[in-house]
Amino acid sequence: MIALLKRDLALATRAGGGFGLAVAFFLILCALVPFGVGPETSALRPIAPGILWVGALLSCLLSLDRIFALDHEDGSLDLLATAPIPLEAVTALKALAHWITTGLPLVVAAPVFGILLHLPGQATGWLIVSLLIGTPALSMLGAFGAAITVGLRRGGLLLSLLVLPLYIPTLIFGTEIIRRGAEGGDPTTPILFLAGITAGVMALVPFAAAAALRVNLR
Amino acid sequence: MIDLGKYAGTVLAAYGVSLLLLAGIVWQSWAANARARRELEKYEKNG
Amino acid sequence: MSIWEYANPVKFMRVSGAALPWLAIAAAVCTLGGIAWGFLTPEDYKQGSTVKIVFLHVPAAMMAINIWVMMLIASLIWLIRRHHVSALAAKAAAPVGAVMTLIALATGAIWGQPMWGTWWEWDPRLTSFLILLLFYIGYIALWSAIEDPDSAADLTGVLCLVGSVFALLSRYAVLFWNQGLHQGASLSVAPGERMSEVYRYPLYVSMLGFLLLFLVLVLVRTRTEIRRRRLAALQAREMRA
Amino acid sequence: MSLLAVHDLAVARGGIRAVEGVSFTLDAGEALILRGPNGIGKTTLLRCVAGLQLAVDGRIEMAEDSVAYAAHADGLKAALTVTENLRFWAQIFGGGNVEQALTAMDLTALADRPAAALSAGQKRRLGLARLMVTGRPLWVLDEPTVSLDAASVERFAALVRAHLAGGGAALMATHIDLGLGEARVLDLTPYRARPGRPPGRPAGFNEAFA
Repeated sequence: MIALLKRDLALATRAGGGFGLAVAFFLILCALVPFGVGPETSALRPIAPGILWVGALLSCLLSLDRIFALDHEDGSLDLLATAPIPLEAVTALKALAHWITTGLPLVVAAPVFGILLHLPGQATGWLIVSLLIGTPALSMLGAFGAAITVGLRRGGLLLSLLVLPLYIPTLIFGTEIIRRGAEGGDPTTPILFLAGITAGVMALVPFAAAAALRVNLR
Repeated sequence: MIDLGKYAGTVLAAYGVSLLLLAGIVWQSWAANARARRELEKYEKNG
Repeated sequence: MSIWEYANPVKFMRVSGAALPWLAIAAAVCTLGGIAWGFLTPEDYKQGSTVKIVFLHVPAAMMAINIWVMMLIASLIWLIRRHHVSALAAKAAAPVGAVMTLIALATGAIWGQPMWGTWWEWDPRLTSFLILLLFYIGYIALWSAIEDPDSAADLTGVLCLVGSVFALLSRYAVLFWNQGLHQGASLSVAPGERMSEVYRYPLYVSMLGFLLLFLVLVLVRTRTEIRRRRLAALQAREMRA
Repeated sequence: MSLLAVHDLAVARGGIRAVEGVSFTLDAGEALILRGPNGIGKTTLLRCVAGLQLAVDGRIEMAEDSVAYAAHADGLKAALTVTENLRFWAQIFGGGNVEQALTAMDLTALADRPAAALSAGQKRRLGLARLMVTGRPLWVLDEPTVSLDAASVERFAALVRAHLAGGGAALMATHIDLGLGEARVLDLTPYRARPGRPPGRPAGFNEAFA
């Protein structure tokens, strides 16, 4: 199983793997927002948590279709399905690889981009915490969407349409953590909710994703 | 005609939009069904 | 004979064909009657004539949720018992549900304009319906994107299952996010908040009408789907032979 | 003890039964070649045996995790080298000697080359080398000799023979002669599914509504 994770990481970081594109997209998004709303701190500060989360969400979306599409094209998915590893574990591992190559860089980059958006200093810690807890769920739900659309020729747009509504609860609790943190409030409740959602997604969605993959393989 | 008071526009707009949408889905369902029946009958007749 | 016999396409076509004219008449009478009766009700002392919108808004909102539940049940029947008509019924119901959601949203927005002073308010209930609309759109889009009917039925079934969980989750997340202006459920049974009888009876008729209308539409659309599938199946068989 | 026993199998393609009533057994050391016109359902039958698809009817008996499947796509990653590709599949399937497989398919000289820089025939050979590193006894091969030249086909036949001699078995679908004289041949043409709606559970939408 480690071999699968290692291979996916190697493929993502080698030439043509698209590693770092998500962070670059995230940067552009955060750089564009002030042009839209104006450079004043009073305009940027209240929307910074939301922009950072929505930006992370959209950046995550960019690379979702690669989770299974490439393996489907070259026949690896057929072979993985006949391997001794259960398909549920394959989907979970691929989501994990996606998180390490996309989600984790976003978590690291977000505090820097927070400065661009005048995010208050005391909220930075909560930004990292909320992204760290929330982004794994984004990758796993994305893997589910990718599993459903893997056989389709123009699945990319449909994938976004299917996955984004599933991101709503994560987005709500994620930004709530930062907002409460920035106001000096107690963000324990949204943290617990967000962690609960992520844990539930991790436990249950691999089964749905594996079921969808099996349908698409027949 | 009954008097709708100062909210006449609001009420009429709500009824108008709703009835339009309902009529739209009814018409679409009916038309699609008629078309499917025609095509199937045509195919079964011609073999 | 078990109830599953009705899942046989031939039998379904026969029974639904016989029932449809009567159901259609009942649906037309109840829906138009309920709406017209509602339109003629007196004004509310607080909300003025806008109270008449309730006869569209509430039944549509009720059906928007119930249709999704019906799709969930139909999907489960397909996934567990593999009745093809059940999968097609779920597919047939989705556009009707989307239109109901749209009516609930549109009437809500139009009603909100004079009451809250804005067309759109990010009220938890309105927001939940917007999210529900997104799920309907995704479900319909997935059905139309997959060519192979067997895969399409399975994948949309799985999506409906996962979507149901997340629609419910979003509902509670939205409550947490914003407390909102929306009044409580209109048919609340708590004493003191009960709706006056002048409004209650037309509302019941209208709700029954919307339910019957949905039944008629879903039967017609399922028949359409069965005919389309039959045509495709005959063509596939001819191509193979 | 046979490695694979198929009883009265029916498989569906595009929601319609393609072949039905297929029965055969495959013992250790045996090879079976499926033949039949295009579209009869050879690929579907192989995918059923590999467990990628469900059979409509009948039984497939074999030990768990005994199948190595290879089809038109080789499951190779262009960005990884030949050795990396092989080592990955060896690890996934639990063991298998990478060096030995490289030697058998004459890929040792190309071991450090990225798979992107291989010719179609070389890729195919690498795909077949993957079969060896799975360490599984039953090879299920769909058109294994596509894009192989005559010399490579011979090498492939030798590879299969060595596998059979080592107690393995092979189930193949192919159009051309592989030079495997000892292999049994099963023509699927007589098993073509009868038209019309069969009794019992329909295979898919196209059968349920026909």
